[in-house]
Amino acid sequence: MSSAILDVQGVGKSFPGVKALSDVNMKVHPGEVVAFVGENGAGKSTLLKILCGDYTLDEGTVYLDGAEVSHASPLEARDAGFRLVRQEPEIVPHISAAENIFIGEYPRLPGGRVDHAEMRRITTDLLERYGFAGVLDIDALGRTLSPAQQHIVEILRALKEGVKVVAFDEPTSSLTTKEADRLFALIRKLREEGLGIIYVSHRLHEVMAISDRVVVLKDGVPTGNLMIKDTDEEEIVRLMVGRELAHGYKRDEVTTDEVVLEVENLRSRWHDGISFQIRAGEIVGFAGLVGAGRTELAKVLFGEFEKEGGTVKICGDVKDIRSPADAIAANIGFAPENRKAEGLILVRSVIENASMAVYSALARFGILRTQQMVDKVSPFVRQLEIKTPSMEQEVGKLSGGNQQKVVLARWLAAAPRLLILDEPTRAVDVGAKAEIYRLIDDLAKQGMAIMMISSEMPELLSMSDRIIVMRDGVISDPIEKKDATEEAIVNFALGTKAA
Amino acid sequence: EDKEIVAIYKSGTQQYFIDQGDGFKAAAEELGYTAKIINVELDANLAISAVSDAIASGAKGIGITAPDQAMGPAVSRAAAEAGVLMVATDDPIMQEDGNPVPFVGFDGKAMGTEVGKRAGELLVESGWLDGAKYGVLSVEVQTLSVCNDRTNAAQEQVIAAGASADSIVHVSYDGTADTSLAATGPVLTSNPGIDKWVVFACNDEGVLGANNALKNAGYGPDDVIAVGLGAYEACRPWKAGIPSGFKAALYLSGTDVGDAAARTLINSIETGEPLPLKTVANTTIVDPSNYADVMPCD
Amino acid sequence: MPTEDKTVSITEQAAPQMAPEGPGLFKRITNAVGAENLSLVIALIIMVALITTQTEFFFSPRNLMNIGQNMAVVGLIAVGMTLVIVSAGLDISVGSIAGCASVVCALTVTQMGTVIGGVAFGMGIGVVLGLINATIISILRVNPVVATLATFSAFRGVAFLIAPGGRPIGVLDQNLAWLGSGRLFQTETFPGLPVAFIILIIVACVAHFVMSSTVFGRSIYSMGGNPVAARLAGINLTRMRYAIYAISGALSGLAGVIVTARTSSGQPASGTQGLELEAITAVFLGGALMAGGKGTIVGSMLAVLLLATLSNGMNLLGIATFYQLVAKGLLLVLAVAIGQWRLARAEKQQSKLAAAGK
Amino acid sequence: MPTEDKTVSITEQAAPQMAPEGPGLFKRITNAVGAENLSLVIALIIMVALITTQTEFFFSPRNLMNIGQNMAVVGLIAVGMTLVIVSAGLDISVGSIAGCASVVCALTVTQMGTVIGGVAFGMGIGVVLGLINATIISILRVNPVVATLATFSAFRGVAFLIAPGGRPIGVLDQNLAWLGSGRLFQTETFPGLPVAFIILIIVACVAHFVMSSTVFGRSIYSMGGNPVAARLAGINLTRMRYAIYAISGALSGLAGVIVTARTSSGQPASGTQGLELEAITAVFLGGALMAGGKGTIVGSMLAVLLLATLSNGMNLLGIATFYQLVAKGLLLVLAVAIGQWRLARAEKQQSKLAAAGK
Ligand SMILES: Nc1ncnc2c1ncn2[C@@H]1O[C@H](COP(=O)(O)OP(=O)(O)OP(=O)(O)O)[C@@H](O)[C@H]1O
Ligand SMILES: Nc1ncnc2c1ncn2[C@@H]1O[C@H](COP(=O)(O)OP(=O)(O)OP(=O)(O)O)[C@@H](O)[C@H]1O
Ligand SMILES: O[C@@H]1[C@@H](O)[C@H](O)OC[C@H]1O
Ligand SMILES: [Mg+2]
Ligand SMILES: [Mg+2]
Repeated sequence: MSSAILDVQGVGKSFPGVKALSDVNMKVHPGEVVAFVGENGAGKSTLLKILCGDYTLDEGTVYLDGAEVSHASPLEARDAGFRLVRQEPEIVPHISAAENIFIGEYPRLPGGRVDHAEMRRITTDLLERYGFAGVLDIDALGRTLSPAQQHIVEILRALKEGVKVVAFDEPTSSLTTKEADRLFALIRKLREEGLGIIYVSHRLHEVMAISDRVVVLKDGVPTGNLMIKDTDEEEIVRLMVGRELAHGYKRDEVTTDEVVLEVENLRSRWHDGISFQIRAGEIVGFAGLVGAGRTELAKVLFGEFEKEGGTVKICGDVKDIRSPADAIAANIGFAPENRKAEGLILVRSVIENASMAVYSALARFGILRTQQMVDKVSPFVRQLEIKTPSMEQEVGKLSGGNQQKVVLARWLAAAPRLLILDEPTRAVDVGAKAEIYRLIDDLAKQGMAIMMISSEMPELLSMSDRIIVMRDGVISDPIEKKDATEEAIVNFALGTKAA
Repeated sequence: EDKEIVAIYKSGTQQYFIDQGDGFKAAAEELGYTAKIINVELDANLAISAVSDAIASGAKGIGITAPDQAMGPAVSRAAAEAGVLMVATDDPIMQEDGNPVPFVGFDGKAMGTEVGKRAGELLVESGWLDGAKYGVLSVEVQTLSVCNDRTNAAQEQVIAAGASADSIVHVSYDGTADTSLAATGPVLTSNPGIDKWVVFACNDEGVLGANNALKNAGYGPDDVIAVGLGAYEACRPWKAGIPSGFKAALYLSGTDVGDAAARTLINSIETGEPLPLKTVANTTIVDPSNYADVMPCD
Repeated sequence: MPTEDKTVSITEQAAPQMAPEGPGLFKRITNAVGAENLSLVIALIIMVALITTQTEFFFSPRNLMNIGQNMAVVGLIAVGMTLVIVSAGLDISVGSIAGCASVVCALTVTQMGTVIGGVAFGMGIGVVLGLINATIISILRVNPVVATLATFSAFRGVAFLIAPGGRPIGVLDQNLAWLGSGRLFQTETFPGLPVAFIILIIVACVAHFVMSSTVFGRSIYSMGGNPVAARLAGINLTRMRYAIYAISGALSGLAGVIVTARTSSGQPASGTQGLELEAITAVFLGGALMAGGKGTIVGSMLAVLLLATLSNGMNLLGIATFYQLVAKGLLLVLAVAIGQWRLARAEKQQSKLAAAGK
Repeated sequence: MPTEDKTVSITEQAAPQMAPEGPGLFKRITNAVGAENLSLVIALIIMVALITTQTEFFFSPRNLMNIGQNMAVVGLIAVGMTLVIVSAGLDISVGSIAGCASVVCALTVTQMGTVIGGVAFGMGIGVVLGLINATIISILRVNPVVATLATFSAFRGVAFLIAPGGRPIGVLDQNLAWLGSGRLFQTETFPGLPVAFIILIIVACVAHFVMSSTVFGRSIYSMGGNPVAARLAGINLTRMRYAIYAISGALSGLAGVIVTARTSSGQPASGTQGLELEAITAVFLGGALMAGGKGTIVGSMLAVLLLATLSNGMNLLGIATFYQLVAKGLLLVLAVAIGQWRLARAEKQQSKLAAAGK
């Protein structure tokens, strides 16, 4: 088996109604970064979960450093040296960040005691060594960590003693460009240290930049295993999707004079006098670094967070929005960035999750019919290509990207006047991304006003009519499409130059 | 302030014990004492806590109906160590050395015996022993020893009066009318050949529930000889002049027992004389003709 | 286009879940009951089979009607508890609410002579106490377990304080008694349907409809599954909570009224103690999740039926209390274990099918 | 760089919690008790103040020792329940386990004459029954509420079946009695520390150490807070569950032994009257979360103290049962509401600080 540190042979895995993987073969060598790409639901996370002992495979064999680990438990997989940085960090809420990093393998003192000193020491070391110093307070409770901090915890968990292969499952989906850069530096460092690395992402430019080899999956079947230097994005997309995709997205400009959202001097715990407008048919992109306060702005507008001053007008009328229910009544929709915590009811079905926001609209005297629900949302489920065995499937059992699409389907079905999208294409595959852009564009054409928070520069640049950059709770003047460049945005975001 | 006595009841939310507490308090106040009532809801562990709380609050005497009789040594020792007088009410208990704790009330066996005797008499009078298909429903809280004492004694008496041992059918309930009703229904179903029923239980609630089940199953008041224990439920249809299965009941005056317990304790506290070993309160078998003279009914 | 192919895998039919095997009748039963509840039906069948080998009386109409009658009190409370638990709450105060309602009903009937008033005030006090629970949970932000453990104690005290001298109140009104032990459609051979059972059936049907087909019901599932997501989808959690606890209170109140009617007395405690554990048992046995978001009225009612049948059967057979306690424990474990085992088997089969290429 | 600054802002410390205000002594007390438990201390102080205005007996050493003694049974069970609830489980069978242990201990002492044997077998049966709970939950995959509701019933039946004739068993052994009502360090003026209380203190200290400082204890927080994370980190949830329920069983068994010792009789029904609810109340009142992952031994013990003090105070004052029930309810709501109010205030202050530029 040559020098491969990880060798996957003929692996297959099925779930009720889905064949998630069949006959997958792949190898990872020491010091090699292997990218793993495929559409939402292609089976990427499933393979990684098999490798880390979370799921058991139905067929095939896995070798790690020459030893068979096909049926390893999570503990055995970890001890054998396979570590997974999950797509959704799993954080224990009421213990410290340091303890979170060490669960399951606390350093011990005699008498079964946890060696807190040692734990802090190692954690501090790891933070230093991998360039996260100062970013994470190691004594903070798990539940208080921001998404980015949670991700760091998840990464450090993987990088402790004994690691041979690390897999990153969409690590950049909740990071901004700057943090992503830091992560790439980290991955290069790990490569130099001779680890085997698996890198799963929908961002093909990242794949091109960071990896040595790419394995493409389509519907659970490998459709390509190529050296990066011998291929390009077009080929990878073709292997993933089975057809060519247009590069980027071109919108027609729509300009109307009807102002849908008018924010004047809005103040809150996070914001210091923000004013802007969004007109019907217009898409306004919101750029900024993590922590700039964009999500908070969305939540203040949506009534989830308290507004401390200023006025919000919808279609010219001043609205006093104190709760999400008020916001929905005022014809606003909001698709949050954190689907698992804020978007979805994981134990309920696709159909319920997708139709939640239109219940009242569908009901007559408070009575709902399942068929009406299906009729209302299934067009969106179809257009978004949500991959699910049935509308009755529990949303928690869908792949990450498909879960994201369910949240979008809900708000597409609700068709509000103002739609706030927070990172709408996070974790979504390239094909579906294009579809989502087309849908958003359609909605805008029909007269919806769209506020789009995004950390993906190409998305902002191609989709927005105007871009507003946020920094520390204040905003830049809107940048018109024709003037919008990556440089202008970054400059304001970093505070290096006024926009 | 020093003049205080305490009563501890195993089931202080039951009507009978509410009465007893009222009697206890009234007598104490009349004699210049204050009285406190503690309810332990059938919890032996709480009963011990209650005894120590009573002692700590400066009580000079304690009356107790213990949740179970086996805990006598524990409660009597606690009182003796603190030099506090103690009487057992309703259910007799023993000290460590095997001697009884001074007692006020009536014991379960005696109650059951009286109930069973009257049921036996009524059974003989009814003529059911001469060829009628009859059964005897013994409604029991099988998890409570003081209850079993009563129903066992009642069974003996009914058999002594001539009922066959086979005719006795056991029904288990938890002391409330509702579970007695639910449990009696299926028992009646599985004894379809029986036309007439004699009923007794640990308390009036048990008899009431069984009576309702009999009514639901189509038995008329004449097909039932039910003898209550406590009489507080039995007297209601009598007062209203409505025919029911209740033909008689043993009236226990809780008020009298409470009164006697308080007087006995206070007498010994004041005079220093030892407590009388046994102060037996009156019980009377009542029926529609005489209950009004003997007891209140509301 | 390959894209189109994929979308075909989405079943347009949202309706009943498939049973993994079996056609015709079996499948139709499964659909009606819901595949998840099948294990309760299986446990019920096993138990009834065991009982009938020992006694011929089980299937007598009178006995069956008896079971129905005895289900009413716990059943009504379990309906309300289903709403509460699905919403990720808990209501431990239900028995105490029933006690208050029993007393209020008895007082109304004896003092004012109106049975309708008795029922209305009994349910009314239930609503009021339910709203108090919701207030403590929503406004004072006390978690539902502690809040209703607190009112479990406090409401019990209130029941005794309302009842003059804390004593049970005798009610001999015939019309009230009819609610508890009356029968409808009685004939020579048929013992009649118990009124209390009919009340339960009507309440359960309405509740089933509400839970499965109304905005209110679906919102209960949403808020139970993920309160944050539900709020962001426009559901007013506070208002929902008020409604849910008020309904639970009203049904507990109705149960208390039926206790009064059955026992012909207003009982501050007796007959309503331990109802909370019975009802909670039924709801979880019926398939609800501790974390909320799952559970059905059908499941809860099947569980109540199962428990009532067990107790009836053991009383028919004259089994002593001690063994009854053990048997009840075994039945609970068995019923849930069957369900788990079926679920695991079904998932395995479906995965196999998927692996074999659908 | 803006990003860096902000991330430090809203953090909450895991280690010794900070009180938002106050220096010196106050802060030191706060740290020792934990800020979250401060509301219990406040409630306790208010309550004691109220009681002492009404009676001079409260602060008598004898009465204080009484409270300690009365805490032992519920306290021991609450220690085990804390582990169970933090691990996101529940154990409703604790009272029934205590009943079995009480009977087994009484039988051992009366038949074999060995007190040590009685304690050992009492705790041993507790361990066995706890392992049965864990097996039902882990192997048969029944949820903890249903599983322990089932064994709540079954174990109670077993207790009655073990006891000859289902009756309480008298035990007159002096050495056993010493465990329940003996005192240590008794002097002329000091009534002595109750042995049962000392046992509770030792058990609670050990448990506190285990929960806060050992791998086992910290893993309980992980499995309760996020079972997926814990499992994937290689924590064997099944083995943990066996250990946790066995400990809860052993402590319930020890509580049963103390019941036997205190009451001089083996009590099959000990705890019928709701030891489980009492212990669960204490744990939640002590700050545990229904969902698991949170809760401390210190909090639970403070809550047990609060409840024992309330009951003692009301008995001292001769408050009637009915009012006691209401008062208990009010106290529970009050204690938790104070905590919530403090928390809300602290969060507001902290975020104001954060907003004011860190
Ligand atoms: N626990 C589960 N139960 C049932 N089906 C599952 C489960 N986990 C995954 N699946 C299904 O298996 C398929 C592969 O999912 P997987 O999560 O591996 O996709 P993915 O390639 O990681 O997609 P994404 O890019 O959206 O994260 C999907 O159809 C998904 O719905
Ligand atoms: N739960 C939390 N606990 C503590 N701090 C938080 C929490 N959530 C957010 N923050 C902090 O609040 C600030 C705003 O965060 P947020 O990430 O929402 O900003 P944003 O502009 O929406 O960025 P993005 O959407 O790109 O992540 C940051 O400093 C973040 O660390
Ligand atoms: O305990 C009993 C009670 O049940 C009965 O009603 O009255 C007498 C008491 O001794
Ligand atoms: Mg994935
Ligand atoms: Mg954000």
